Amino acid sequence: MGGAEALWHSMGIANMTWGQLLMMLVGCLLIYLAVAKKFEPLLLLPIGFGAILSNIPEAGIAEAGGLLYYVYSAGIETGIFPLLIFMGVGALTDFSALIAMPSTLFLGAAAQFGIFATLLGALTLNFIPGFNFSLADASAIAIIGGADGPTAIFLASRLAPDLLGAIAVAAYSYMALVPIIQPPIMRLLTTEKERNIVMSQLRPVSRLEKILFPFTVLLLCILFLPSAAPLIGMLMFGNILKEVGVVDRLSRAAQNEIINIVTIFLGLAVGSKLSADKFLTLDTLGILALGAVAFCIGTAAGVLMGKVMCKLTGGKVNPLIGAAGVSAVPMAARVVNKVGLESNHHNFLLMHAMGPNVAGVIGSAVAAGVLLALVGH
Amino acid sequence: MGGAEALWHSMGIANMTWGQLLMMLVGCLLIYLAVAKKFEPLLLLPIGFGAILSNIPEAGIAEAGGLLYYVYSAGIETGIFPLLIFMGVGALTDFSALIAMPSTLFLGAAAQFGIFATLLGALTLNFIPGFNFSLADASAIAIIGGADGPTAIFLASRLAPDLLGAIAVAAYSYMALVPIIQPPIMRLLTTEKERNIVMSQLRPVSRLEKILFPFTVLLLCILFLPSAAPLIGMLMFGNILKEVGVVDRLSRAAQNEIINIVTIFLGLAVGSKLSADKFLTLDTLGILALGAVAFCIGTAAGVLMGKVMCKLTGGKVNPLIGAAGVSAVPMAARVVNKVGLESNHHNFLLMHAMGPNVAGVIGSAVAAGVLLALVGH
Amino acid sequence: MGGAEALWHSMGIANMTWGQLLMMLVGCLLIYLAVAKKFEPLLLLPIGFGAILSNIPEAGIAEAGGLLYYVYSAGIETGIFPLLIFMGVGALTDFSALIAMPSTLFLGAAAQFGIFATLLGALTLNFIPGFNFSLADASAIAIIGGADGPTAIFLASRLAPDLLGAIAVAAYSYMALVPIIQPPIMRLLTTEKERNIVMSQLRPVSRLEKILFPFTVLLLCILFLPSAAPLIGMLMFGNILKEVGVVDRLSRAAQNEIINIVTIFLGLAVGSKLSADKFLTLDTLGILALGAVAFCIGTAAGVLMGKVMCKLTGGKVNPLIGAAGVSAVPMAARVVNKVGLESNHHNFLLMHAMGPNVAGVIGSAVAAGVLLALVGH
Amino acid sequence: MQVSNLLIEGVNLMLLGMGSVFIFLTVLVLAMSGVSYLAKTLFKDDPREKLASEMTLSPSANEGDEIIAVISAAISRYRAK
Amino acid sequence: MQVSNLLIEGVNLMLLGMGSVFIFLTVLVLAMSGVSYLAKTLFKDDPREKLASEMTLSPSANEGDEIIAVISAAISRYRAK
Amino acid sequence: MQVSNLLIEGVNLMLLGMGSVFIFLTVLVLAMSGVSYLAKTLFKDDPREKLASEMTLSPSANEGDEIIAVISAAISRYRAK
Ligand code: NA
Ligand code: NA
Ligand code: NA
Repeated sequence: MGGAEALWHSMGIANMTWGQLLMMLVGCLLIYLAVAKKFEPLLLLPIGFGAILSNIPEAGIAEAGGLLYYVYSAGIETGIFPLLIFMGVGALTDFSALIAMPSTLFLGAAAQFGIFATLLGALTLNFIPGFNFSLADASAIAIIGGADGPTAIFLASRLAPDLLGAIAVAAYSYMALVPIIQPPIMRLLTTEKERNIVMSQLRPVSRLEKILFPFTVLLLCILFLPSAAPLIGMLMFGNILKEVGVVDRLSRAAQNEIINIVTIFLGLAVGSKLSADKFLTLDTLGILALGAVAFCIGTAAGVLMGKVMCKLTGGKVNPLIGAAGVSAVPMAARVVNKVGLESNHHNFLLMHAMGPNVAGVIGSAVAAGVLLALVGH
Repeated sequence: MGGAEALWHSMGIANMTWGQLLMMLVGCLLIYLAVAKKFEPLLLLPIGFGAILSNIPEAGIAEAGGLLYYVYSAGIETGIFPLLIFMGVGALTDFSALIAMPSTLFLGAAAQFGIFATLLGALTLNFIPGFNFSLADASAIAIIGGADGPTAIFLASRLAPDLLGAIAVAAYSYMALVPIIQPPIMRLLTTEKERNIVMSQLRPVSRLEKILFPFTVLLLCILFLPSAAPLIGMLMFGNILKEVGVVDRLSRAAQNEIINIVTIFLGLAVGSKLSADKFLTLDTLGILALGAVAFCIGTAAGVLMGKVMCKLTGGKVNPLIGAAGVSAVPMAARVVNKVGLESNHHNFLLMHAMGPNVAGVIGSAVAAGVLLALVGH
Repeated sequence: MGGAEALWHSMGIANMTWGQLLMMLVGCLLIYLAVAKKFEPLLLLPIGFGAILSNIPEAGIAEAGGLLYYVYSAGIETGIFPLLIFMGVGALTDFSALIAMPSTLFLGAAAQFGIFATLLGALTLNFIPGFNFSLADASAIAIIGGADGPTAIFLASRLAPDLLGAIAVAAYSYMALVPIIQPPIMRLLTTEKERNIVMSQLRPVSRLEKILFPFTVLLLCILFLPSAAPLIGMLMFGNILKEVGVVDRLSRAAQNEIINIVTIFLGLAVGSKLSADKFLTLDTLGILALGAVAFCIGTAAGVLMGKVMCKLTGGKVNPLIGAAGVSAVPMAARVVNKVGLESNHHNFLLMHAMGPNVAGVIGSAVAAGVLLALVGH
Repeated sequence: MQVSNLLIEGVNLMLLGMGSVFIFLTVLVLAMSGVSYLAKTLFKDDPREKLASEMTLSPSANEGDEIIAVISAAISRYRAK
Repeated sequence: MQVSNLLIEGVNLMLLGMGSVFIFLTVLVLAMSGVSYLAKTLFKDDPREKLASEMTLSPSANEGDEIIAVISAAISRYRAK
Repeated sequence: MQVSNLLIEGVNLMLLGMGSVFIFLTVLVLAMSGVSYLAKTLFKDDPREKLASEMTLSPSANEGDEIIAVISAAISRYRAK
């Protein structure tokens, strides 16, 4: 009976490598974090499951002809999925807080220091034998500091596809860890008095301003940084669909059907890059370490810029909101609110933190554009 | 610092051509018309935004490897998007008015004269130096007179892909201008007495008739005009999903998710054809001029046929409803209703105008089929 | 006037073959069954319409460059559509009944005997001149006995693409005929006393068990049958999305948008394989005959295993629920409930039948995995 | 091709085209009348009632909801015992 | 291949197939029982309560709604001052 | 390339990058202030009222609903006669 033998040879237990087993455990860990700890479950759950599926021996789900291979080729390699996510994010985001207080853009700018510090960090790692990051690799890794998943995936798919799995996992994991990483840094760099600052209520924003805002951002992007136009263009397209109020059908499609469907497949496809040979390398350890550093530096840079703005405005700006400049919408803004409430039980900083928070999204897209323009062939 | 120079050379202000700038302004104009004037916003907004995105210098969003390139290749070049829109339109359309009064099909037939008059017009333009429309080009341009966006895009993608941008923009723009173009023609060609005619209430239509209708249309299409079968087939498939009442899940998907998602991408992809070198040509001016003429002739032909039917029925048909035969659902039917109310404040022609209105959709699909059969290689 | 002649030569009545006409009538029959008899309308209606569209002469809708050609290539040839349906089914299925009573898995196992008996039957048909089924063909045909449409389409697309149309039609038709095929067999093989057995209420199942269940199934699939991993993996992924309760957005997308959209296109694409030259063959007759036999044997095997379990448990299991082991969710479970109510008006077996019913889905996916592992290249 | 030749082709196309459209839609008018007549004579019931019954019927197409309803009913009867 | 040889292969496949299906599902029965036992001993709370708490928990997964609620609360408190 | 050279390139990239980000966002701050000023001077109405009117306006974008409403109205007037 050759059949029984053939069946045995097709079994997972007869073919599994240690690497595959380890990666499936990594997948399970991501799912556990997503479900039990609610760490970015919308992304980490599909990524974790994709990691399991793509490491099943003999099944070939992530190899040519398999489901995840098709999804990755069509959605990630082309850059389509992150751009559609950006359209959805634009259609879900209310930029009012930023429009009411444009100066918070400086906080969003400062927090991008995390990106460029990480870039240097990645290059410095090359002194350690075993690391060999090119400028393109280092740029793709650095964008983790932008705390924005789709931007990281888009840039990695362009500059360092081999590192995409590790970069995406690092980006989403640290975004999920924002409530743990940020508060100590925020407390360390601010005084009790600063954290107590109550900010004045934001002015109301007219509908016209809301409609003109995406066009303003897009215009500057066209004039000064076309390499960021795919990302910023789709973000602003989604926001226009939302704000004009005459295409509700399309706005709803961008906010729901499209972003939900794409999120499932984006997650699975990213997970399919968590193969043992690509992920279980020294590079991944370096990327995970750099990612943590990037978030800390970004947070610190945001808070320090907040202190500068506090000084310049004669104490009208609570420096805590600078921490929201790293992006990680809306988690970082909520963390700011929570840390603010610890010092003053009546001080709700959420609305003020939303400004730097969405500014951080624009800031990291701009940083991605600069890196693409200078490093992308 | 070569980087700063490289960055400068990547900037839009250093690379923009006049043509790109102009096309972006055209895109802004389309968006303005969509938002401020509510001219077919579901299509003109994405088309306008697509025009802006695809003319950003150095960004390459509509070039090989860019988002809009992929969307255009997958959705328009293949003809898939217009066919899916037709499925959605079928699932959204109630053919009751037409079933109750089949003779209104003649109005839908007459209004297609706009198509064939435009065909002659396009060929006549060749006498002017600079114009050089082939028979295929002229046919694709002519279909603008059908006042049906998806049909125009489908035919243009088959017969004259280079003109697709201009044709689609002309088709949707004039569809949006129906409330301005039609009323003067309608008033000119009818007497006050004719406009005053009150039509008898439409008979109720049984569910069985509604179910059999799409099959009847499809059968005739199969027998006599298979080249129109993709368009009419998908239109009737959508309508069957709606009418049978046992596949509500699928009907809802066709009416909402699919048509909304496809509309966004269809619009962006059409916009991606508004590149300076393809759009800023003498051809486009010719197409825009011919489109306006086509609508006028189609409207006139419909109204004149309405007058014939009025005579033949001894004054039971209000000739105004002939104007709805151009398609442009449901705008043209509403225009008829409005013009009718001007003459008689209690004369609601909307339901009666819906008959020729949906007949116009079938009529222009039939005309497209004839053109495909005779001109398409 | 060569145009009129060209038009005539393009007409359907001038080109139609008897085969095409017959296949269109088959399409109409499927639609009739779907609409008037409510036989699996969600699938049979699109399949029937796809059959009509793809047999229209000269239209080429299912040939290279046509809509259904693209849909088939992208969705069925790649195996993507059945896998997405499985994801949706997983997100719609509540496995509680199975978790509460794992022993019903044996009923789901026994009913798969229909598959392997059909395999032998298909090979035996080769004794009749004109039949020439390979082992791969026979395996693809056999899976009809699994009473699970997506599994049948997935396996057929892998093992016998030429027979896919006939296999899919047979699978869905017999699934629709379950209320007619099963009851006589169930009554024949059970005594009145057995049919009267009232089963004890199922124990409640904790949320944790529901979350761990899909991982348990997937783990065994990975260890022992990786060739079933695409099917079982996507089924369990969908179920995890549903059960974890932290990704409701994704769960809703899998349960609604994705499965509805895919169902439309899956149906149309399967219908596109109902071309005269592929379908109007002796093979199809053989497949239809074998399919009927497969369902009868599967039902009988399930009921007989039910009787064994009844004996072993001292009369605690009503053998009728064994019939639900063929899959055909949720139709077979409802048939069990109905036949049970005939004997005892207060005996609701629906919940108990849901156990073997969903076990049947897993069982036929396992059988498909075995066939793929042993017969697939 | 010369413009004048093109124009002749165009006129040809116009006549054929408008002719086809009118013939097609005329045949459709006839076919629809025939179908309506058939529908009326074969099924003489009031179409309005038909429509009403359809409304109450159609929700049953949503299998998911139905099965949930059936299961809920089954459970509640169990509990009621 | 001859039909008789094919049939022998078929019988072989049948035995292997049914055997695999039964073995797989038997192992699954055992595994599920083990998992259920584990779940019960490790977490001894009433599963019904668990289910109820899940119902109230799950909506919080909808981040969009949550943030809107938080913002609304924040605004209303501001105004209440 | 040597690591030290890479690092020099990296520092270069950092300066250019942070510079670009700050310049871009500074220009954006200026542009937004200009746009807000324009929006306020050109349209001096209360933005809150604007928001309210938007809420009542936007549903009309849903063409499907509108046409249904119009048709329903037309039918009911017919019947009322
Ligand atoms: Na950022
Ligand atoms: Na028309
Ligand atoms: Na089964």
